[in-house]
Amino acid sequence: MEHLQPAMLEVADLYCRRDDRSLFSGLSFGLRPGQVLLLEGSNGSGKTTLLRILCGFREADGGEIYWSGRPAAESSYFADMAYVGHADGTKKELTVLENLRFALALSQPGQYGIDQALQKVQLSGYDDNPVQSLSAGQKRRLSLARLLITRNILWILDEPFTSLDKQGMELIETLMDDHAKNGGMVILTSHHDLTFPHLSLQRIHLDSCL
Amino acid sequence: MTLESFFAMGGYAFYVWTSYGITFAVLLWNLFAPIVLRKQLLRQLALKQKRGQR
Amino acid sequence: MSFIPAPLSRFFHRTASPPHFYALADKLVPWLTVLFLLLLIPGLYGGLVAAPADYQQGDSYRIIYIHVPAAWMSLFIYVLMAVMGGIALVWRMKLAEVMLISSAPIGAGFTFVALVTGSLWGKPMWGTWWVWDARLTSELILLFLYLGVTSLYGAIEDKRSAARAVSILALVGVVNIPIIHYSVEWWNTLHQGPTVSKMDKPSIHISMLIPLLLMAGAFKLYYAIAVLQSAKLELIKREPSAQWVKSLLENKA
Amino acid sequence: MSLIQAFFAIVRRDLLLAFRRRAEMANPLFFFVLVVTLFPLAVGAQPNLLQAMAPGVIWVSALLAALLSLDGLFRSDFDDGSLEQLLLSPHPLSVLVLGKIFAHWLVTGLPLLLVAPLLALFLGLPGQAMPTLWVTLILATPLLSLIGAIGVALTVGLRRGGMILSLLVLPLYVPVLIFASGAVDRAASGLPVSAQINILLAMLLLALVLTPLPTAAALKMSVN
Repeated sequence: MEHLQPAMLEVADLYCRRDDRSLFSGLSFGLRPGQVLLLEGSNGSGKTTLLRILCGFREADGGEIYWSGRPAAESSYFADMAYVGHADGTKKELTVLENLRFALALSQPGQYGIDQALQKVQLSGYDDNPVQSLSAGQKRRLSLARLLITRNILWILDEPFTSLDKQGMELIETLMDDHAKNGGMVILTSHHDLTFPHLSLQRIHLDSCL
Repeated sequence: MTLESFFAMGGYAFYVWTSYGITFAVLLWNLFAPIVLRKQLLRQLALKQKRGQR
Repeated sequence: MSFIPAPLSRFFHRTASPPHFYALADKLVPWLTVLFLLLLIPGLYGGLVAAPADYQQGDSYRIIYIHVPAAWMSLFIYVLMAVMGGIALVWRMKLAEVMLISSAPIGAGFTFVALVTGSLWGKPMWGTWWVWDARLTSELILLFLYLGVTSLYGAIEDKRSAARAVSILALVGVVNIPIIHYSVEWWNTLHQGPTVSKMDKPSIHISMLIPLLLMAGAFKLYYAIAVLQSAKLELIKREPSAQWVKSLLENKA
Repeated sequence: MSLIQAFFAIVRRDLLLAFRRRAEMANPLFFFVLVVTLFPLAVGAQPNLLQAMAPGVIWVSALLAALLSLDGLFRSDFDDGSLEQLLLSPHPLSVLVLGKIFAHWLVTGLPLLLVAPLLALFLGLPGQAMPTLWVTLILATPLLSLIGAIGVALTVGLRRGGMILSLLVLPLYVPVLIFASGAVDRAASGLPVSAQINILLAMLLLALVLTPLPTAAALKMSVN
């Protein structure tokens, strides 16, 4: 049944080079609702670059990205995706609550309210703490809470497991699991292997895409 | 008009000839610097290619 | 690109491809050089020998034949750079980026020449090397605009981003140039009184005008030659391991 | 949420941030006062001389203070990833950028408005020029922020962008400097200044419409 669904995100023949060196070329893949895509590859293989292309920060040197059948730029793609990168994207002088409210003001409200989201990332009770008083792991979880309170379908996560302990990693896997079950999609890079028991996990190894 | 009076420029020789001299120096530099640099670059690339073939 | 007919757009893309453009530049340069010399030699002769001395300024006015064309070129090249910047931003045409960044040092060179010759002309006229005259001041600010372009391009490591940055800057600069020009002119009349400087309105005789126009044409052709040389270098620098560069090397060997 | 709400959310957040970092925010103001103080020390304290130089001194100092404060406009957003999130917002970036510039002006431009008349008094600027000084400051300090934003957006990704920033921005500040200090100068000698004020107003309106676009484009380039 699952295979009859058309791919919502389609990447066709993507090509990217940096400093006269080809990072990857002929990269094509599709992603259906409910799928999780793990990008693998050695350092410098272009994982982060690919994510930044998918976010629209960087232009590819060739190829197209389609979102529900239309070129990304002409579709609702950028309204439907959310990104958590190396930097948390939170203001350290502001409190947890102020940060989330601001994120909400820039976007559309999503599935969960702020309180619910904080509960899900196990930060309830930290509402009024300034972000600079949080630990690195807590900051990471806060930036993921942003994904829960805003409306989005595709999550793009760059190394979401850095500075997290085992519990934190499990928590994020659960969040991704829930998101996928609700028809969402995730693209992530990670050095850690994932232990999803029941998800259709795709893998792409970028070193083989030259 | 004698050649001498041509170079004297009615007493303004210094200003006129310095102007023309500087102008042509700048224009020649802007013209030939890229040509020289390109020749150098091509030589380097050729060397690199040879080394790569071995 | 949709409002440009397909054959025309194909033609542009073909001409704009690096190997094609490189070959085209090689073909054009000899012709341009001949044309350049055809304008330069009579221009210089007319300006330095044939034209009579000015009744007020004597022979010192002969600096006009490089000062004024250089000042024209400094503006012309900046406007051209902004046009290239617009093309580069809208149509993502890499050749426009290359032409833009290749033009900057040449334009800066002309601006520098206009400043130095202006100062050398001013010394016998005003008795000092520098006067805050409207044209010289505008020219000085224009030099800063050029230096901004080249140093911004040099500072950004990723050359694609650098080209984009420089395109934006050139467009912002070109919008500002008339504003700067008029503000400086207004400032000049405010602080100096309405002393019409000799540089602004040379009462020009036809025998003086013809060499001026010839020199202006010669400078334009010089720019075309120099920018093509510079663009050839830039094209190789951008993609040194491209196939067309490799075949270029093989042809030479 | 609507665009207007997003705009004000940005203004509110940046004002809150400025309030939490208030020690840092006062620096450009001290710089402004300091530079103005240096002039009498350097050129001598003859009242005539200072009075003649007052419009220029105040405006050059305001320009330098604005330049100094510019770096803070996008720097922290760039460093902590907030800028990437702004770019991903479904709202047009140029409007969000305008919100940031507005907040920045409230924090750095408005204080100049309060301090400048005091300094003008120290330099012996005639009282009849005070209203003009105020009006030019109100019109021209936002202009400095708007124009400067383009320069910061172009250089925010550079590790040592400060020198290049001044090279990019100062030539563009020339018309503002000329008309603003020119107006104050004329007012000090009792001449009408409406032409200069109108030009400054026109430039401000033009800049409000035109500068957010290149700023947004430059930010996209910098985040790349």
